[in-house]
Amino acid sequence: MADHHHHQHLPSDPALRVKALETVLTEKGLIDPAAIDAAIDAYEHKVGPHRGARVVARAWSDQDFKRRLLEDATRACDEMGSVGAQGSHIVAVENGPKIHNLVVCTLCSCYPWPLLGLPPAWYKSFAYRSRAVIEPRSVLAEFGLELDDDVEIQVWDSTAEIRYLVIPQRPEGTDGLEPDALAALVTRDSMIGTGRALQPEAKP
Amino acid sequence: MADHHHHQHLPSDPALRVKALETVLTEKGLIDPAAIDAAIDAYEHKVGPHRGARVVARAWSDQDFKRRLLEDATRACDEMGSVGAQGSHIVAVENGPKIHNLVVCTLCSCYPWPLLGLPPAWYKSFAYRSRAVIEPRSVLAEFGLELDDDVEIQVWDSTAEIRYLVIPQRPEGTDGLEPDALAALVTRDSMIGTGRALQPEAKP
Amino acid sequence: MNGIHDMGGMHGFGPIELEANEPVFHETWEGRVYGISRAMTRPDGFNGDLGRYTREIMPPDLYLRSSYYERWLWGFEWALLHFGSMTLDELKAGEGSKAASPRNDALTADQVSATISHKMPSDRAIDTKAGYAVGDRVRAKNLNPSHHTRLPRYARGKTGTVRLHHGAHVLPDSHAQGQGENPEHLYTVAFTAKELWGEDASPRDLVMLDLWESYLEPV
Amino acid sequence: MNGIHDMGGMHGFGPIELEANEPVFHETWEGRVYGISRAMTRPDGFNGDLGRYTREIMPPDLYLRSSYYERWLWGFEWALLHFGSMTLDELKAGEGSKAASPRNDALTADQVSATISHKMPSDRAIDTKAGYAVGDRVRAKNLNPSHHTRLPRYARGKTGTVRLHHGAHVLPDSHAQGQGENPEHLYTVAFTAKELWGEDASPRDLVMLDLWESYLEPV
Repeated sequence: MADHHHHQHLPSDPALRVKALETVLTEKGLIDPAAIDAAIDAYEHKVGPHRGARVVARAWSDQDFKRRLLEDATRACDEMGSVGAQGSHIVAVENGPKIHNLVVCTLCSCYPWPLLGLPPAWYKSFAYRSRAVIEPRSVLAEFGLELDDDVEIQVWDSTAEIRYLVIPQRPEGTDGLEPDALAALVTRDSMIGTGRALQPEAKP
Repeated sequence: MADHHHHQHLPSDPALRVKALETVLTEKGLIDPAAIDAAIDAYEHKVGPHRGARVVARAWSDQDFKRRLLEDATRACDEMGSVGAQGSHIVAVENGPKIHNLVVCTLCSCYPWPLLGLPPAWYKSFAYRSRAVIEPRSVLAEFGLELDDDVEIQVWDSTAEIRYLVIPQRPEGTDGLEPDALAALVTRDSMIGTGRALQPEAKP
Repeated sequence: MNGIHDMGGMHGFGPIELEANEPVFHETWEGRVYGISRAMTRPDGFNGDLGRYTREIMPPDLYLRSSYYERWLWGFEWALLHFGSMTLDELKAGEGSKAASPRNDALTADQVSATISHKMPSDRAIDTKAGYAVGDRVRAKNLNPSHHTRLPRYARGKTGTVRLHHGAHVLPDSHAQGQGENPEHLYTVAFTAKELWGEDASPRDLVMLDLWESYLEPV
Repeated sequence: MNGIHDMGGMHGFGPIELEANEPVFHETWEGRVYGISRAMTRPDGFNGDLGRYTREIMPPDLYLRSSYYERWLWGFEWALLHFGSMTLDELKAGEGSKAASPRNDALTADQVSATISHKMPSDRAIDTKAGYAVGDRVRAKNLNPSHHTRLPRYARGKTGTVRLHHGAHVLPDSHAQGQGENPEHLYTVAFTAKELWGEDASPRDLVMLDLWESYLEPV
């Protein structure tokens, strides 16, 4: 049994603590260190916001896919292999000229891993968790996003296993761009709602 | 101007911090260290729960004083010289067989200094401040006070400059005791509501 | 402000630790902090409501790992720096700038006992009539100011009954912001535990809070 | 529980600190914590809802001064000690007891990528009909349990409109306590900012929360 103060018997340096934990688990056959390496590698190099960006770019390019995405994002993302751990139920919400969606998890830091990878530090920060629901406009202003008063903000507090993906507005001047070129404009923050999609570079 | 992180430029040891503060204030003529000594002495040796106990003992012994105390405790305590800093407005609340009063300050640690002196550490603790209003019965149980279900608990959260004094129930077997002997039965905790008055020692 | 200090109703702080024969001050420096609070010449603009606010704006993690008198110390440091009674460089050096000529009006030791019995009433005579009477049903408004307030989160939106009327008192929300005393009628309002904490709460228990007129609305 | 983790609507945590070109893990040990969470053989009784709860029961001051992966580490330590996967003596020594024969069924490196795309749906088929339909007005109950819940304090007692119905999902309150999945219908409920934060809030903004049937009552 554990009380709530086991840490008082352990080093304060988390690196030492993790090392001890990994060693104990390894010796008991409860973990294979090579599997830890593989999990780190996967989230450092394979699973990231490019997956969500592909979904958004396809929605921008393919009206039928967009309709399916808004109707049942879990199934639509599954088509693209972007469903899985911490993202088994997905809802996509679409920004427009007068509506802006913003995703937060006030109680912990729920985040659509299969679409965006692991969350950035600011998403997990106490400042973001506490403020996004009570003062979303001042939060967005800190990200450089000043919204007009007539824009409605919809904040999604992820209190269950539903994970939210924001479909940002498609930038002007992107007609005819291929999905890969479009995906390059879709930033991580634009899919959380703390940013907009990038403008395409002006052509010479 | 001060930001909210001035402490990062100062020692973490509060003893060193206070020493620096006192020295700066003294050199600027904003404080006289002998006055600090005098204030410490006053609250260590002069102002304490014996003052509130005298008020309670008199209320137990003198029905007319008790009536005045319940009607206007500020004036009644003033008669006994027990009004002043952090106790300029006083309300007395009386315990009975079916009613139990408990005083807390959830937002800081307001306390009737002129009647009880400075508060004990538990009164200022996060545990007491957080729990007294939501689970007073389990709080009282930790003080050894198990109340019957049919006793109504009235918790007073001191959110303004009104300070609350609990008049505990007078113990059985104290008929004829002089006020000084009665006052010796009135504990600090009994005037906060986390205890009862003491029983007089059994006579041989 | 919806700060860490507003902890009424929180879980997770563990049991209440009792100490037998507790001293008034556990450490010498604690007494010095308390004595400073009683004896120092307060800068213009400082008042007791602002003093509470200075402790509320501590970084929340620092608030939770600081003791009571550490929080007081932090608040005094903040206020004295904020109002220019001293500079951070002076505090870091632990000595006042030699250039300034010291004041000579600090409280003296023989004046201290008078301050202990010195009343500082917060009630004020105002012309506005009280909006509520004892026995009235009232609702605490759902206010979420970012500044100092004495309406705890756990009572907001809840309905209770006026138990006492204390006349008009200085409004902390205004006073702590340096916007004047703006006295308002002050009431003790009784809320049932069920109203505050839901159906699982004790059917008999009450919680009383002292709430100003502008915190309340009629039901 | 009304814990320190329930911080929606709090003031005092300062500005949001942004970091350009942020790495996935800032320290090597953070990656190890994350990898352990993905690769370890979980003890019977452990589930994701309990995992969240283990971080909520951290002492509040420790919670606030710990980083995200420090809180994860603390929670895993707590759970593995609680369920007897290891002892505190083993953890202190940094080595498993020699007596026990190790298991040989831990996840291997080549199995990791399958876990990343492995769906773990929390929806369940139940016989109970949904109590609410999209468009219904509902009130979040004023619940204050001392155990795990996903109904934040800021929404309790507030009235909103059902926006989405997700079918029935595992109830975290029950699951985290080891009392079974007890699936209930799950709804996204839209609350106006004015309802949540009072008259000074933006007239246009909404906050949506995912709330289970037993968190709600009809209006």
